[in-house]
Amino acid sequence: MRELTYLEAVREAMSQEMRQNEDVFILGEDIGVYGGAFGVTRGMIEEFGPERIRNTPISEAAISGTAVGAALTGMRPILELQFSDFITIAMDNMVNQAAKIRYMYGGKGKVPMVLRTPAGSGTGAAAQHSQSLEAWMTHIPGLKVVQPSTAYDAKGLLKAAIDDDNPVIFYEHKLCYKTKSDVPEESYSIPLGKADVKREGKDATIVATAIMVHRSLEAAAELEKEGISVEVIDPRTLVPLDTETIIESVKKTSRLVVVHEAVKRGGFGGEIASVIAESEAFDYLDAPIKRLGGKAVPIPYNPELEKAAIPGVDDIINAVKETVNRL
Amino acid sequence: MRELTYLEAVREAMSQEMRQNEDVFILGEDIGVYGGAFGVTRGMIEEFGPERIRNTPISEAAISGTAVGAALTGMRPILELQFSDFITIAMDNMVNQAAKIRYMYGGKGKVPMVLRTPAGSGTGAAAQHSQSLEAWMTHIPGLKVVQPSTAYDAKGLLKAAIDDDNPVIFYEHKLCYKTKSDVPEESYSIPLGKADVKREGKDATIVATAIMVHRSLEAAAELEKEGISVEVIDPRTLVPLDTETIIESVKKTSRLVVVHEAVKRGGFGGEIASVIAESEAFDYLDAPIKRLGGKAVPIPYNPELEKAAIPGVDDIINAVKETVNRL
Amino acid sequence: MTQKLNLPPRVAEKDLADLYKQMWQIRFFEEKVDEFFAKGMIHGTTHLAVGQEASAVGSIAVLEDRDKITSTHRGHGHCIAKGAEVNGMMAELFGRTTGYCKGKGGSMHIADVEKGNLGANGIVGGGFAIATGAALTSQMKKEGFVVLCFFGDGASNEGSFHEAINLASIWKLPVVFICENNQYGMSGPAKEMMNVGNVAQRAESYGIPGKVVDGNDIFDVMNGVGEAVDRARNGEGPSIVEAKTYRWKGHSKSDAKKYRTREEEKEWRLKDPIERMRLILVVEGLLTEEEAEKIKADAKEEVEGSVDFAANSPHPTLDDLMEDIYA
Amino acid sequence: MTQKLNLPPRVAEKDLADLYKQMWQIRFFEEKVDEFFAKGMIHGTTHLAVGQEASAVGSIAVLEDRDKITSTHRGHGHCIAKGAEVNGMMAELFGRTTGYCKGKGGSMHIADVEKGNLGANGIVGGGFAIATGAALTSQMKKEGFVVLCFFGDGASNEGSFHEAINLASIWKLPVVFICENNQYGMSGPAKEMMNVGNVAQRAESYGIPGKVVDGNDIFDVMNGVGEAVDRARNGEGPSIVEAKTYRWKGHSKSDAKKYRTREEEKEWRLKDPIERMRLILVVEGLLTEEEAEKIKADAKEEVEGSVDFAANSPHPTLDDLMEDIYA
Ligand SMILES: Cc1ncc(C[n+]2csc(CCOP(=O)(O)OP(=O)(O)O)c2C)c(N)n1
Ligand SMILES: Cc1ncc(C[n+]2csc(CCOP(=O)(O)OP(=O)(O)O)c2C)c(N)n1
Ligand SMILES: [Mg+2]
Ligand SMILES: [Mg+2]
Repeated sequence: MRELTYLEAVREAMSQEMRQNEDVFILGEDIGVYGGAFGVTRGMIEEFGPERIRNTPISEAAISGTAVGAALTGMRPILELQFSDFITIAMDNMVNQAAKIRYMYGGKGKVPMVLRTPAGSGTGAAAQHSQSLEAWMTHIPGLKVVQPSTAYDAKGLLKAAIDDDNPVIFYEHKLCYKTKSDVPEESYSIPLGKADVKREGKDATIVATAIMVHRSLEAAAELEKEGISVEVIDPRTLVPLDTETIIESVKKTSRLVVVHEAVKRGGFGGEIASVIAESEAFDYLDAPIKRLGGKAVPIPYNPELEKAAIPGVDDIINAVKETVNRL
Repeated sequence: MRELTYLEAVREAMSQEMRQNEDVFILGEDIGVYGGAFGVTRGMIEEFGPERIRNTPISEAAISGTAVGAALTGMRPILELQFSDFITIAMDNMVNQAAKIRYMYGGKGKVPMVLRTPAGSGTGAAAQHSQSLEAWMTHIPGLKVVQPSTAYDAKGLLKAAIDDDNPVIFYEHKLCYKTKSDVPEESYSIPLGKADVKREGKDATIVATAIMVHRSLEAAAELEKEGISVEVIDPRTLVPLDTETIIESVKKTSRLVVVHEAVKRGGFGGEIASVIAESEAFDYLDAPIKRLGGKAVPIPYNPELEKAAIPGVDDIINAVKETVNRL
Repeated sequence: MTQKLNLPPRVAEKDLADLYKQMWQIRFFEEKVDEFFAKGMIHGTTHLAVGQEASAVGSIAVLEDRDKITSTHRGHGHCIAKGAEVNGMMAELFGRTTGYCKGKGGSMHIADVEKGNLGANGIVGGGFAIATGAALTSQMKKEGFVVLCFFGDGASNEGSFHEAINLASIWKLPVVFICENNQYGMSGPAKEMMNVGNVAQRAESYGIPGKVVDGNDIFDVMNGVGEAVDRARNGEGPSIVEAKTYRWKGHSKSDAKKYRTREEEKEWRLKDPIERMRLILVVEGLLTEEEAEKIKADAKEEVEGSVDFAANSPHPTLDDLMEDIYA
Repeated sequence: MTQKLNLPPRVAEKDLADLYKQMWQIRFFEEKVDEFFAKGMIHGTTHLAVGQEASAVGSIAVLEDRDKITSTHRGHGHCIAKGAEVNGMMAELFGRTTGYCKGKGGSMHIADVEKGNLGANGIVGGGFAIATGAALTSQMKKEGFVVLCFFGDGASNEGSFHEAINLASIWKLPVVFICENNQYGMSGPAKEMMNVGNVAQRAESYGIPGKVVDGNDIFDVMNGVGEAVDRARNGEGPSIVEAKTYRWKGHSKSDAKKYRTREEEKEWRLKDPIERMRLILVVEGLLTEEEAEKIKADAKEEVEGSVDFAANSPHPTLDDLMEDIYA
C-alpha cells in the first residue's frame, strides 16, 4: 500500500470530503497560498479556491464563532487553529456555544464542525506554542475529542469527525506530521470511540496518546528484549473513550501505565486511571496505576529542558518496570 | 465568636487588605454602586472610591490582561469575573500570560493577582452560567487554585491569595454565599495547600470541594446513624494540593470517595483519585476509589433536571455505602 | 396604494396592526414574567425588554421569513417579533417539555432554529460571530437570507464585536448588527464605558455604514434597518444600526437601580414606544381607538393563555436529563 | 543650541548617532540570527524585523528611561532599542543561562521587566491589555511613566485590540499603541484583512487620536510618537500611531513568500530606513561618512561579540527545569 505522512493524510481526508460535499469548507489563518502554519492545507486553495479555503484575519474568537454559526445553518466547517495554545481565544465559542447549543436548545439545532489544531512540544516554540490542552476539552459535555497518532488513523478519524453532526476537536501532533504509514487511497472512516491496540502484550498495558504512542512502542520494543511483554493501546479518541478495550487489556495484564505529553496534574491520564480504578479491572490490578505526564512547568525553550519537561522513552521503560517488578 | 456569611467574609478579607495595602484594588464589571452581580463588593466603592473599586466595561479579555499588566508593574489587583463561565474569554490572559510570565522570563517578573469568580449551579441560570471549570486551571502550571467551602476558610484563604506573589484563581460557590460560620474580626491567613478535615471518621474518607463539602457533611451525619463513620476532607486549595492529609486519611479508613460538582469526566476528581492510587495509600485501599461528579450534560434550566445533573446527598450516601460494603 | 407613512418597501400599512400587536405581546409577556419572578414562581433570572419593544419589532418587521436573527440575554422581544409562540416561550420559562428548549434552556436560551431564530445567548457578545457565520452560509450557499444580530451597548465593548464585524466587513457578508443601546449594561452607563457617543461610530473601523435611529420610534427603526437589510441582501455587506432606547425595569431580577435616577426613568417612560405607535396609527387614521384597544386586549389574552398552557404542560422527567447530548 | 532637524523635545541631535547605531545593531542582530536559523544552529523559530528598524528605534527614542514597552513576537528590535544587551539576547536564542530568560523563553519571550521591557509575546495581540495594565499602575501610583504597546497590522484584528484600547481610552491611561504595519500578518495582506486603509482610523472607535507616520523615516516616527507620548504623560490618554513599514524577510523561519511579489520587496528595499537616516545625517552634516561607517562597524562587532558570548555561556542543567515555577 501507498505510504503517506500524517500531514498528507490529514490533507487528503479534507480534500476527499470537500470533493464529495459542497458544504465542507475550511477557514483559518494563512491557510491559502501560505498553506497554513504547518503546511497542512498547502495546495488546497489551488484546487478549491478562496471561497472554500478561506483565509481569515487573526481573529480566533471570530473564526471559531463563525464556524459555529455556519454549522448551525447548514455548512460543515473545518476550522484550522494555527497552534492549539490559541484555543484560549476560541474557548467561549467552543465551550459556551458549540458544545451546548444542541442540548440547551432542547435538541433543536446541531453544530457539525471540526476544529483542527496542532499541539505539543518538541519544536522549540516555547511556552505559548507547545502546550497539550486536550484535557480541557474532554471536560466539556458536548465536545468530542480526537487525537490521532498515525497517518492511517488521522485520515480515517478526520473523515469521521467531518461526518459527525456535532463539534469535534481534532488534535494533530506537530511531531507526528512527518511520520508515515500505509494509508489507503480511498476514503474510509474510523469510528470515534474505538481504541486501537497498537501492540499486543501480556505483562503490562500502556495507554498512550499522540506522540507518546510512538515513544511507548519504542519502550515496548526495548522491554521485549528484557522479556517484558507490553500491550500498547492508543485510545485515538478521548471523548468518546473506549473504556472497554482498556479494561479488557488491564484484566489481561494486571498492570497499567498511562502516558501523555500533557501536564500530568489535571491531565486526562487521571481520567483514564480513575476509570480503570472504578471498573471491574480494579480487582485484577497487581500494582498501582502509574501515570506519566508533563512536568508542572510551562514548556521551556532550551531543547534539553524542553525534552525533560515531558515523558521520554526511558521514563516509560522505567515506569513499566516499576509496575511489573512490584510484588 | 461573630458569625458572617461566606459572602461577607470574602468582602471583609478584601476590605481589610485594601485598608492595609494601597497596591490592592479591585476591577470588574458592575462592582461599583451595583455591588457586583452577587453583591460581594456592595458598599466598597463608598469606602474606597472609584479609583480602587474600578467598574469596567464588559471586556473580560481586557480586564484580565489589564490585571496582569498592573500586577507585573507593582499593583496587586483583584479581578472579579461575574460568572466563572466567562473565564472562556479571559483564558488567554490567565493561561498564556499570567501563569507563564515568571517562568518564561527566567524568574524575572511576577504577577500577584487574584481572579475571584462565582461558580456552580443551583440558581436556575442554565448552561452558560452554572459551570464548575476549576479543573481547567489546575492543569496549568503557574496557577494556584482555591475553592473555599465556608465563610471562615474564604476569609483566610482570600488573604493568603492576595498576599501571594503569583496568580491565584479563587472560586466562590454561589450556593455557599449565604452559608454562615464563625469568622474572627481580625485579619488572618490560611496557607494555600493545607486541607481541612471537616469531620473525622474511620470507615471511609470523602474528599469533597465547595458545595459538596456541605452535602458530604450531611451525608456523613446520615451515615453515622447507620453506624458508618466518615471522614470528610476539604482540600480547600486544589493547587497546591495537600496530598499528605488525604493519603493519611485513606491509610486510616482504607476507602475513598471523591465528590465534586464539576463534570466527572476530566474533572479534578480524577487527579485526586489517581494521586491516591499512585501513593503508598494504594496498598491500604479495601475498595475501588469512587468518584462522584456532574453528569456529562450542560447544566439544564429546569430545577429538577438541574439538581439531577450533579451529586446530591443521597448519591454520596450510596457511594459511601457501596465502598464500605465492598468485600 | 399610496401610503401615508414613510415605510420601507417590505412593510405595508396593513401590516402595522400586527406589529402593534407584537409590541403589546412583548409588553404583556414581560410584565407577566416580571410578576412571576417577583413572586418566586419562576426559577433563575430574566432580563426584560419593557420599553424596548420598538427596536425588536421594527427591526424584524423588515425581514423576510427566511431571514435569521441572533438574539441576546434580553431576548423575549426578539423571539416574539420573529414569530415565536408565547405559549412555548412561557412554557420554557416554566421549565416544561412544551417549552422551546423542552425546559432545558430557560429565558436566556430560547431559540427556534427552524424558523430562523438562532437563539438568545447568555454570553454578552456571544451572537456576533454566530450571526456572521450564518451570513456566511447564506453567501456560500447563495441562499439570499440576511441575518440580524442584536446586541447591547455593553456588548459593543467585547472583543467579539470587533473581530466578527471586521470579518463580516471584509467578506461583505449579509448581516446587520443592531445595537439596542438602552444606555446601560448591567449598571455601567454606556457613556462611561466608551469614549464615543454612539456605538454606530465604530462602523468607521470596518469601513461600513453606521447609523443611529430612534429606538423608541418603530418607524425610524424600520427605515434604518430596512435600508441596511437591503444593502446586505444586495451583497454590499454589513452595517451597524444603533437604536437608542431604554429599559424600564432593572437589569435582571434583583436590581436596586442605584446607578440611575428615578427622574431619568420617568423621562423615558414618556417616550413609550407603544404609546407612540398607537398615537401615530390613530392620528393617521390607520387604526381606530377601539381597534387599538381590541388589539391590546387580544395580546393580553394570548399572554394570559400562555400561562395556562405553561402551567398545564408536563414537567420533564429525569429520563430527559441525558437526552439531546451526544458526548 | 538650535537644531537642524525637526526633532521631538526628548531627542537632541547629539543622540542621533546612538540611534543610528541601534538601527545597525538590530539589522546585524537579525541577519546573524537569520544565518543561524538557516544553518539549523538555533532551535525553534524566529521573526525578524529587518527593514522595520526605524519604527522600533524611533518610537523608543522619545521615551524616558522609566517608561515601559510591551513587544511582540517580532521583538528583537524593540529590545535593542529599549537598551537590551545583545549578549543576553543572543544567549537567550542559544538557550543559555546568561540569556535574558535563562534560556527558558527564547526569541518570543525576551523581557527585561526591571528596565521597562515588559516582554515580547508569542500571542498576537497579547500585549494590548498588559500595556494597558502597566499604564494603570502608572496612573494609580502616580509614577508618571508612559507605556508603548507595539503591535502589528494583523494584531489589530484581534478582539484584545478593541477591548484594551477602549478601556485605556475611558480611563485616560498613559499608553501609546504603536502599530508597525508591515503590510502582512503571517501571509494575510493587511488590505484584505480589514476594510479600511489604515489601522489608525480605528482610533475613531475610542475617541482618541490616530495618526499615520512613515515607519521607514525615523524622524517622522519620533515626531509622531513623541506627540502621543507627551499627550499620554500629560494625562490626556492614549493614542494610536501607525508606522507604515515592511519586513524584508519572510514571516518566520520558513516562508516561501508566495503571498507577495519580488517587485514589491524590491520597492521597499529602496526605502531602507537605515540608509535613509544615514543620508539625512550626512547631508545635514551631523555625521561624516567615516563616522557613519565606524558606527556601523562597531554595531557589527558588538553583534559578533554576542555570538562569542552566547556560544561560551553555560547551558542550563536539568536542575533548572523546575526553577522559577511555584505552582
Ligand atoms: C461575557 C459576559 N460577560 C458578562 C455577562 C453578565 N452580563 C449579563 S447582561 C450584562 C449587561 C449587558 O449589557 P448590554 O450589552 O448593554 O445589554 P442589556 O443588558 O443592556 O440589554 C452583563 C454584564 C455575561 N452574561 N456575559
Ligand atoms: C493569537 C495568535 N494567533 C495567531 C498566531 C500566529 N501568528 C504569529 S505571528 C502572526 C502574524 C502577525 O501579524 P502582525 O500582527 O501583522 O505582525 P507581524 O508578524 O507582521 O510583525 C501570526 C498569525 C499567534 N502567535 N497568536
Ligand atoms: Mg445595554
Ligand atoms: Mg504585520
